[in-house]
Amino acid sequence: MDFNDTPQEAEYRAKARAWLEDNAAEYREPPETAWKLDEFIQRSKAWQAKKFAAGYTGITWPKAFGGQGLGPMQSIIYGQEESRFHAPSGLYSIGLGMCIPTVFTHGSAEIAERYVPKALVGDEVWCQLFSEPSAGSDLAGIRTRAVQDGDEWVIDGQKVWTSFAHASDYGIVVTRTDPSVPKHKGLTMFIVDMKAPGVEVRGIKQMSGGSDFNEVFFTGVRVKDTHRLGDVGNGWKVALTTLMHERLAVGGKPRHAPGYETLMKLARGVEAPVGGPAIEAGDVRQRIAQSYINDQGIKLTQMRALSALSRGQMPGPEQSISKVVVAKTMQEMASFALDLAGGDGFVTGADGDPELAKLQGSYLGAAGLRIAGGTDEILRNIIAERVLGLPGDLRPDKDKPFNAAA
Amino acid sequence: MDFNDTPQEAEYRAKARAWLEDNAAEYREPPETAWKLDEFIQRSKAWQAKKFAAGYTGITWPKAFGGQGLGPMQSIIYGQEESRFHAPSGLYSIGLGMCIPTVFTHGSAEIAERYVPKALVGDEVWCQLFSEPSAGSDLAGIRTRAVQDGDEWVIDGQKVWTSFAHASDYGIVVTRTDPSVPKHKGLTMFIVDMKAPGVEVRGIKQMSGGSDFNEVFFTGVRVKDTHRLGDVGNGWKVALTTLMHERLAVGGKPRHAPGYETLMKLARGVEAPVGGPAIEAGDVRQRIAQSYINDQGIKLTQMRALSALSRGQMPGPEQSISKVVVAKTMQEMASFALDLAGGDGFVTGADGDPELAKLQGSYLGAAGLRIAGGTDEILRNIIAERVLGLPGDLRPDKDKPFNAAA
Amino acid sequence: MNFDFSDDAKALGEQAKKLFADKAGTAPARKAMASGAPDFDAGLWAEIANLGWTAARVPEAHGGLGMSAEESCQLAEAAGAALAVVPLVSTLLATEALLIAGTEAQQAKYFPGIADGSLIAVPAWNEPGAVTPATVATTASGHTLTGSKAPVPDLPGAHLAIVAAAGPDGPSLWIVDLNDALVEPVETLDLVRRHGRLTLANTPAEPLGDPAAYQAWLDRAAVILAYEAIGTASAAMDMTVEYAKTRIAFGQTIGRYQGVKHKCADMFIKIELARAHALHGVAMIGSDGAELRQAAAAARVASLDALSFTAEETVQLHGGIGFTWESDCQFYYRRARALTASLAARGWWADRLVRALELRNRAAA
Amino acid sequence: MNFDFSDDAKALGEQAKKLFADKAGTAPARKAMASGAPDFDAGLWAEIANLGWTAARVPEAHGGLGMSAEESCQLAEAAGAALAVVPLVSTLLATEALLIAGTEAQQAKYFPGIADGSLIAVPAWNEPGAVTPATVATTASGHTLTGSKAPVPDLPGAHLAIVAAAGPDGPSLWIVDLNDALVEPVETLDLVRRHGRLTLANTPAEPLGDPAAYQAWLDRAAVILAYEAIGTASAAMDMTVEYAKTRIAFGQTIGRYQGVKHKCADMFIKIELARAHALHGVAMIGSDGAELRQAAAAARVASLDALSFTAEETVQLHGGIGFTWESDCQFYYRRARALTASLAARGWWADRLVRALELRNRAAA
Repeated sequence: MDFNDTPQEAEYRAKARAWLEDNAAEYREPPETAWKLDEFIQRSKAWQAKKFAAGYTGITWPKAFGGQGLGPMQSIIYGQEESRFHAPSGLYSIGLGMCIPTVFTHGSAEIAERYVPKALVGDEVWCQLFSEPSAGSDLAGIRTRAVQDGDEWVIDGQKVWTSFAHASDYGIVVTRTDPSVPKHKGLTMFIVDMKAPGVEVRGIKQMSGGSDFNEVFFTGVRVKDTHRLGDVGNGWKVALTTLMHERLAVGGKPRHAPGYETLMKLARGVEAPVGGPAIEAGDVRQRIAQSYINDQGIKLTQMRALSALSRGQMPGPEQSISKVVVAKTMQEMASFALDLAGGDGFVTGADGDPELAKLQGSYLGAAGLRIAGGTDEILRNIIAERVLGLPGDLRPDKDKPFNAAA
Repeated sequence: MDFNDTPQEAEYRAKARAWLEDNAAEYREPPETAWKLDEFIQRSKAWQAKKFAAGYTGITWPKAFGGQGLGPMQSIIYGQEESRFHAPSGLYSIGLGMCIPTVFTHGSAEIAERYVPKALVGDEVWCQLFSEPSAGSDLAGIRTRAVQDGDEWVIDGQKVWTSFAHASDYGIVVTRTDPSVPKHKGLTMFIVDMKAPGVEVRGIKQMSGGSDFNEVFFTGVRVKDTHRLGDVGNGWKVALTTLMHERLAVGGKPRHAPGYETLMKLARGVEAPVGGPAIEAGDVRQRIAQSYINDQGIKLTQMRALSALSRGQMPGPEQSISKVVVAKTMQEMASFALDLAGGDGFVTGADGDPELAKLQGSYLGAAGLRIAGGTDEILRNIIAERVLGLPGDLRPDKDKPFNAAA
Repeated sequence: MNFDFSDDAKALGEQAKKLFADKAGTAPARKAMASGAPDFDAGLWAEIANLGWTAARVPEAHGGLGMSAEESCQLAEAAGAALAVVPLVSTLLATEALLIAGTEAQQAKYFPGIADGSLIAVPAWNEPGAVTPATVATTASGHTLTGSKAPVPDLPGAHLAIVAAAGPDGPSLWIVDLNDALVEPVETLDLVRRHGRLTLANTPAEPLGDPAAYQAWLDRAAVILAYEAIGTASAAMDMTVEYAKTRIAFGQTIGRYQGVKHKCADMFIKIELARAHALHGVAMIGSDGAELRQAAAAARVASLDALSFTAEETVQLHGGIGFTWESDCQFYYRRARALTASLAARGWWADRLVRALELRNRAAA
Repeated sequence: MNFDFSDDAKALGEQAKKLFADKAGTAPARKAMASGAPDFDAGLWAEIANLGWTAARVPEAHGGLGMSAEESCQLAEAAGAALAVVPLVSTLLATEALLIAGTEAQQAKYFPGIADGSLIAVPAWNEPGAVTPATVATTASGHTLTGSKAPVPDLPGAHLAIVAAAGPDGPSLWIVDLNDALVEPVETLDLVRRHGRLTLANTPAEPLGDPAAYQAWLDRAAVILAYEAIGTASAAMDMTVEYAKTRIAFGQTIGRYQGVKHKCADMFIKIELARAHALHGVAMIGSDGAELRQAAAAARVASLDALSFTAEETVQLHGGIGFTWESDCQFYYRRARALTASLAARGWWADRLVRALELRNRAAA
């Protein structure tokens, strides 16, 4: 048992690492001030084109769609190596990770030919338009309507929590095309042109101060029937395949989020509530141990999953615990650490300590992470139902026509 | 603001205390070895008769039923004073606390006249027959049937968790008299003679080793219609009034259960996981603080309720938190304390330490206390629904005929 | 048994809740969050002073109403629930210090201004680098102080500070006229309540009459702040319960799910435990009771636990919308950090509680 | 990336699970609980020896199969899941001590008997009055030991004990032939597994070859016991999940209620976290890795947390029936205490984990 690459994996890693050393040198250090949106998009496009040329995009996709036809381990290895740099690759993660696989799985050959190559090379950016204000955890409860008009559909409604909507050229959108049938059955998925008339994008400011998401309003937006993904009324199943791609993206601790090491470092520098260095106090040590167990436990759990992939097997259900542990651990650890730091842990801005600012960011961000991509409650339901086989909650609306349910 | 009696309360307390000093002297110390059942019953009856003669039974009951017609504070004050002794009063707590109030509220005048006085003086012992193997949290799901036969009813079925069934002369029993209507509507309550043919009592041994409860089997037990309590089909409402009396009995920490003081004492004598005396370790101190907050918090919460009673008001909803806090705190504290005690905390019997034995008993008993009289889950539901006004769980069986529900 | 607020105190609390329901709450808090907004709501402050709330705890001899700590706690709870953008709780805390430790002359000098609202007083114990109220580096030399105090709640806009400085037997309390000192705003996680840094450089100051009063003041401050935290936590719980009654997911209101309703029940449980200890604290202040130290510490710990749990799960149970800037959830989430910073975090108070229990045990032995 | 058990180890685990499914489980555990029942299931033990499980970890040179710690862990997990009434885990722990610290002569003397099942060996570190493995009062004088060891799992019926005694540089390990010592049964909270007291009064003993091996043995023992705890916790979870699928209350199976299902999910989460660390521990044993100390401590803490939570909520989710003597819930509830006592509670191991992290930091600095 070891944490080593297989010879093939090691070879791929060495190649990728060498290429990155040569080509990502300018991203070795984080930018001193964050890039503005324009520069971010420009750099993202340039970086994506470079990766495409070198064969580091669509690593697991079929060659027919411009992919490399390699296994998930190669994709993960490239990702690990790239993450040693600060290259701008986030702009494409949803488009290439979720949207385009849906497009080439459920779209016609013509549609795939039109959209996949340009997405892969990075010329066109994609976003995913699923959630709505009244349909968060209950995604199938969406209300955005699409009404057929000849060989076109007319879309009206509002989407929310859309990443990079303002920078996107196209999106995949779930709509309700038949409100007279039960809610899972009346949905249809389309490709929508984000520059089309009637599409309006507004940023959402988060509690933490950032604006990583958007609201998108559709007013009489017209989409050709050729841009439908899957059958009319089959949108729920199409959306599930999209989301399956999301779930496969193993979600560990956000890259720069403080972990148990941060708490240890802080505890070496401050006094304990009981007096003496905090690092020597029993309660602080117990908390460090718990943070290690959660942080490192998730890392090791991910290695279990990677080992399965490396062996050509499907990862076990254990990786489903990742986000629910990570988000709550971040919140608990940050709260405890800020407590330890006294008044300084509360001061922000120019007067604040940069290390403590990371913990403050983590405390604010964790509140969002506990919700985004499935709340703690939904994730526990999923573990209980899909892993342990417990029955689902009662759903009084399940078989009722959508427009007759509460 | 103070914790003092009003002058009237102080007078009542002084009188009760003086009477107890004179009459309960033999119960000043706990018995060296626990009384056997026979002796317990004999002593209980003698003690109850003494209390009756002195006017310390049915303190809050109307004088018409042999009570004293006093307020709840008098009843509580007498209980506080009696609890300084080790008098055997538990045999009557369910009968006089729950059964007989139901009898005189819902029974005919003849029935009340027949049963109330003998119960009050202690000649006849009562038990309550509600729970069943398949109806614990969901009490209205009981299956014990009563079928009318002329002016009698014939009862068949099984009850469980009945305290003192083996020592009881009579019981109140909830039965299903109409399985064709929704479950809350087909119930009827009766008085049953526990010595009647067809009544069989078996002890239940608990996980903790004790046998405080019984199963009671009914096979063709005949009850006269005159012994019905409330209308046919109205048993659910009758049962609710019985249970209301249970809820009024403010449930704090069991009398001799270890609390934060126990943990402090233990922590002064053992080494901490981090070395040094445990009482000086940060994690141990945090746990002591938490135990104090929960133990003492519930005590103080009860004092808030008593203050309301003393002022002639209804206690607020805060007392509903009592059992759920007490039981979990007992379990957590005992587990932590046994951890601290090392291997000695695991040894029982003749080789065990008597102080640690109390913690072991508390750890085992707390598992039962978290269930008895409403599980943690049911109690949280009750707080959420009755105090906070949140809606009830969906109940798919609510309006279905009992015999058609799952 | 008379373990409850007096009818008078309750009536004042009701009056405060009513006024704040009209004039405070999350909408004014959002306005206060805007940059350039005034330090506090001067109109509301004038109204408060007019109603005699700042005078409530001031002795009658000095122009006040001579009421008890019960009234201060009722006001703190109402202010906490409404996130009221006024320096009321700070002034109540400073009042408590003057009351227990001020000389007759000091009381005569400052209480009339506090009573009529013209003098805003705040306590200042926190220092950069200090993690507990036990660590005070500010030094006294003659009748001057030197050191730095931050973050100090409600400092911008205040006139007087009750400052902790190192003394021979632990920290002691001094009065500083803020006209004589440098006050600068400090940004904090709480975007509504203003905080500041007080820089003392041989700044004129006068010691309170009783130098040992710091510890007693901490106890009283803990009780009053426990009520502020209870008020804030209760408001967050109420908002969450209301949301859970109306928000629908999977065909039913989310309040029907035990995952949601059990968390709401836990909020209630934690808040009621905090109330029990806080009430114990008020009772001990009222009776100069020997259990004040332990009651105050327990109230502090229990109220912070209730507030942080409630604030965190308030965001959580609101789901995505709860994490937006537009949602009111953030006020509670951020205020939980403010109230923690305002008088040291739970760990120090839990240790103080156990020390109090140990002392009592030793005394009993 | 190859972070998983070998196929061989998994196959052995499957074999063990299969045998225990037939021959062990809660029904035999209930029989073992009866007073007068034998110390362990001799028939099952013979079968185990016959299948080579006790030989698995013994070097080939000494009549064993020379397998890795992976096999020991698979066996421990299966035994833990089945509550198997055999001294298998104790013998595996003793085997590990002989393996890492026994001299060639000691190995040659004892391993063949361990391998063929005729020699039951148990570790004995616990002492009355000791709260952690760091406190050992048993003294050595020449080749004799004096002291008392209790509670020692599986001691009644064992032939050999690996005993911790105080040494100049901390505790060290000794071999005691139990024919030379006084062994008495000791009652414990676990009514299934037998425990004993070992009284040593100038009892003949021989030191293991490497006196410093005690700490290394603790690490390995922690990993093996983590798998036993994971096995027990998983069995309790499985039983609870099955119950939640069938028990009906308020017209639906209780597994539909989030109050129930979220607790089951939490059991799974805690067990999987424990598995991750325990697997890290096995990997470090296999590679003599520098991270063994931290991995073992983390595995110990995480597995005890998983087991105590799962055992407590197993009773809880079974409701009233779960608290009866007739229910199988009590086996898990009581075994959780047994596995805690078997190698010190979580607090000590959490501290040991942080010490390991500090050492690594210092080494890296």
